Amino acid sequence: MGLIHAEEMTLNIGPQHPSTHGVLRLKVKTDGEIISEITPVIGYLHRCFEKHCENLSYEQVIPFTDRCDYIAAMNNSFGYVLAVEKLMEIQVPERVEYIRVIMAEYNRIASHLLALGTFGLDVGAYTPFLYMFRDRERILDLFELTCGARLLYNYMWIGGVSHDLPVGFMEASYRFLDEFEKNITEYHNILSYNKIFIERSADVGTMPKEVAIDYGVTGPNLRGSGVKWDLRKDEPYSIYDKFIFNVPVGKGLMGSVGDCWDRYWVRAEEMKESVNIIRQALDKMPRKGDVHEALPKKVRPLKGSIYYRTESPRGDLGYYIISDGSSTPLRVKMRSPAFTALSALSEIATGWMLSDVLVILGSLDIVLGEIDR
Amino acid sequence: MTIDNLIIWFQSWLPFNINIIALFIAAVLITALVIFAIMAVNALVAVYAERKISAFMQDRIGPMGQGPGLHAGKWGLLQTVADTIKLILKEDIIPKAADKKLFIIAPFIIFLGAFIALAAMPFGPYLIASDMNIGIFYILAVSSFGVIGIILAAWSSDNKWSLYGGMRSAAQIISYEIPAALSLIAVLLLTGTLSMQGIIESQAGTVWGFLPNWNIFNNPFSLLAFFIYFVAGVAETNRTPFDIPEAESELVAGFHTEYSGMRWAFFFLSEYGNMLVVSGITVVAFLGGWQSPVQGAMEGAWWGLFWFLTKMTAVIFVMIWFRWTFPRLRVDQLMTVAWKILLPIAFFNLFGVAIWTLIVG
Amino acid sequence: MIINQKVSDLIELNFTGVVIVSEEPQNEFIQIQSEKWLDVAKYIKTDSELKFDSCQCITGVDLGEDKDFEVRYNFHSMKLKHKIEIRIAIERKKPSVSSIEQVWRGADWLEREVYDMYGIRFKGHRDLRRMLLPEDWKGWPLRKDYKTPNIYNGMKVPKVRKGWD
Amino acid sequence: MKEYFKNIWQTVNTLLTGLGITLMHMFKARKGNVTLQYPEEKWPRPERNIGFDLKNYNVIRSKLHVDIDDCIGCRKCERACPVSCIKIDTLKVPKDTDLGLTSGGTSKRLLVSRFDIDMTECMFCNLCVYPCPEDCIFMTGGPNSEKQPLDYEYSQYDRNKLIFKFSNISNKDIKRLTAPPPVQQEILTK
Repeated sequence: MGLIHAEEMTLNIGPQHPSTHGVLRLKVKTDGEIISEITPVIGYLHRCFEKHCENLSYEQVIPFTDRCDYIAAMNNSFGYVLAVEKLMEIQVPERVEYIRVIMAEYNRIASHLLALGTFGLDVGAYTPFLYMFRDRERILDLFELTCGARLLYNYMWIGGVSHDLPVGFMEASYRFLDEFEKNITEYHNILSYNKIFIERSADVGTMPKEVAIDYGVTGPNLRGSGVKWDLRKDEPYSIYDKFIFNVPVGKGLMGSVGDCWDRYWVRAEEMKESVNIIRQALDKMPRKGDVHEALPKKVRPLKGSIYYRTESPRGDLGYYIISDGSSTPLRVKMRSPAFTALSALSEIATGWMLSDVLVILGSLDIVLGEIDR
Repeated sequence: MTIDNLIIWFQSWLPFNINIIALFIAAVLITALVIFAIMAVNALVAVYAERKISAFMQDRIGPMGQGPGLHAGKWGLLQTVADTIKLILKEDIIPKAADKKLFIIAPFIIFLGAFIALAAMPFGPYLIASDMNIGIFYILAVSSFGVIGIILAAWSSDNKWSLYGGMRSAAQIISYEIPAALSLIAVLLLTGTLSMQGIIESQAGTVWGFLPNWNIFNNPFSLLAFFIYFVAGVAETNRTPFDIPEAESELVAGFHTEYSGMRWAFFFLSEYGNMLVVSGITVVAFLGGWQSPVQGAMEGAWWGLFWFLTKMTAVIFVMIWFRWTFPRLRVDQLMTVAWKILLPIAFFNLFGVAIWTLIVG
Repeated sequence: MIINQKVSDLIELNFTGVVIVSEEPQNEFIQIQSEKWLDVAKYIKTDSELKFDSCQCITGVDLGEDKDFEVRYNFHSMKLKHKIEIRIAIERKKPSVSSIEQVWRGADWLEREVYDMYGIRFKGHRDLRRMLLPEDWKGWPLRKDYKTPNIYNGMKVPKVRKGWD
Repeated sequence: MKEYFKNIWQTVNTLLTGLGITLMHMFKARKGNVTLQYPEEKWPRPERNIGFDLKNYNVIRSKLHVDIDDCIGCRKCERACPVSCIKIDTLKVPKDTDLGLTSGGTSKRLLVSRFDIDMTECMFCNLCVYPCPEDCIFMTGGPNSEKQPLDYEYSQYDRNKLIFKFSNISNKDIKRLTAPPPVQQEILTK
């Protein structure tokens, strides 16, 4: 005769697991299905980005920034390039600015499509994932037409872009945008407003405003919590001040403000805004211009340092660049938005069930390449 | 053709006398073989259908090929065959820490649940292995046998994910038996018999002159019962939206995480076997079994088989359709659906059917 | 930048002698002493005129083998929508600075990362472990005097590819 | 109670909407799918809306190719490579030796005795292509289709087979060209 001995079980989710979105390991203490403690362990994809940058020239860093967040490579190199340009005080031609914005917004859509699709996959909906991948494929086709690569572009250059827009890009763009706007409605019908999906994501993993700010969470995750903060609007970089667009924030339509459904919904709405921006940019863009006009002969910024933030699909992407006046940076630090988002996971996911933890993780939209760098 | 008929038929043409026990064993074996063949063919076809249907629903084209050889035949028709060959040739891995005996027998127990349930399944007016007078009761009893196998598999794998899968599965299947059984009881009230053939035969004729007198059309309560049974049945087969025991995004593969090769194939076979059983019961209890939808036309033994299979296919298609449309429920929501929604409605429904039979029938 | 001057003045008002005036024009950052950092941090988070409620980035910097380390903090205020950079020099021999992990929860991982790369100890951090590198890693990779080890855990570290000299 | 039934109604309604969408997609299955039946059908397929016409592309990141006849051995590509997957060795030749002209009309001054590209290391950043003064290193396909057809199928069983050696000068030629008496043979190193 003895008492039933019950204790918490330690469970390792990952590093190889279908829904950790990469090689993330979650050390989890569970009591049955309930998670009582959760410790993310990262570093499995650490590729020494910052160490590499010490030995590379400024231009050579660009392909490495692409590889940090491989889902939104355009946005990543966009941020880096803008930071170096600010450091060197280069003024790029207007056409280049428009092209960059178009590319960055396209990549934002592509990234959000992947985020929403895999979020659906975490919840168990397989079909929307493939619909979204189909549309993402079309965007990647456009990128490939422009710079020859589908995922890691090395398209943004310091002072310009590598190639001008190719023939047929505009027509293909308009065609895609028209199709895509219809498809967003379909995604909403099949996934967003599906009762099972709402049950799974609404009121789950609520991240209150204060917690989100305290953890430095940014981007759609922060906006999902109801904070209207978007660098494109509040601190316009490049030419974002020339466009009219809204910043969707989570309103708690299906549950409470800041739950998984809100974060999902903010991303879905942001895609619409991105379509809006791309349309405006395509219309307003100067038709002619040399994209290589402002390329500096030698990239050798003056001594100094800069912290430059841009709005990547995952949030405020900051680059801290210190130049010692040579052609290689002294220090490049990347402030990755997914890193801070993941640090908030243990706060918001404790106490939920095992299935919920993976849903919450999916709603944070992390990319391990960016977290580990 | 029941086993008894088979024995009599043997006796009628065999020139010499054989011990009745030997004949009985031979008849049982033949029937078993036929049922196994049905299950295997069903798995073969259903897997192919699942692949293709899911592909079309997802704007893909599914398995394709341009000819024999390395490709999977025209339209990928040979895909499942190739899969089967792959599964047979695959290395059979038993984890070191696994409880070997249980690990080995678990897939067969699960398989057995679906397999012996088919013994009382009336595929046609005369095609039934054993038309016992408690047919539906028997099927309900043995088809829940499989959960023991799932728990065994989960426990013996010595894997935390498997254990989660097993525990969830046990809770799920046991919960969903109740609304399923309750909605079937509603049917039994209407038909007044437990025999499978009896249930089908009672559904002959028409209602309102044009609709066949299937239970689903018989009265509003039995229509509701149909939905309850169907939802509960889908849950019993562990398919999306109720696939939490194997939830691939949460539990990797749930109770069969550690299985590979032929043993894993048995899990697969029994999943599709379970689909067959559930769709079979649905067809028998609600959709008139082998009855033709048009009164007085296209009846007979072979037409009966045809109608039964067609209805079954339709039901299985809906299950596949569900799977590729819906997200998955969480484990507590699953319980909520069973205990707080389906169960009260099923009780209410049972009451309604009882009143209906009193007044109308 | 007006906000820098304002923050600088406010800090100087409350903590005399904390702000280090360097020859560089302080229009982008505020250099402060490491001793009272925790108090200053609490102050700039809670003060009604500053309200830096979000810790955006913590960067460790090694300016050279003979110079001090620096830790650079980038703060941002979601309420008042302004930002600031604060720099703290840390002596190289015994690098340590107060942790602000309990002031801004987001600083937790950011500080761990700096510790991981530079070996700067954050006093008062509740969970100061390696973040990106394995627990048993030796050395602080982003220091300028870091040498790539020849052997790691008994495995030889390949330097140059065969035939690629 | 009202909430309870509203919930059930909502569930049924939204689930049916979802079912409708998948069913519609099933019946127009062929439309808009992006599946490429790979060995039979190769990328790009402009007529099926998969990819575009090859000549429309600015560049295709497929496989690096070097027109070694045009190479003057300036090593700009080697320096530009962030992962140093290009390796070039050059030899000095006596002043009067004629190595010929490139297609651009530049006279070659150095003998390129080794031009290796390790495609296992290459990260397809295209940075080596721009500095080349003779446009002799480029990605195959796309606008370069005339010079070199598109090639993205170069998988190998052995890693070393993915090191492409472009220099076509034999040892005998090296001896002949660099030998003439008075000049000391010297291998340039970086």
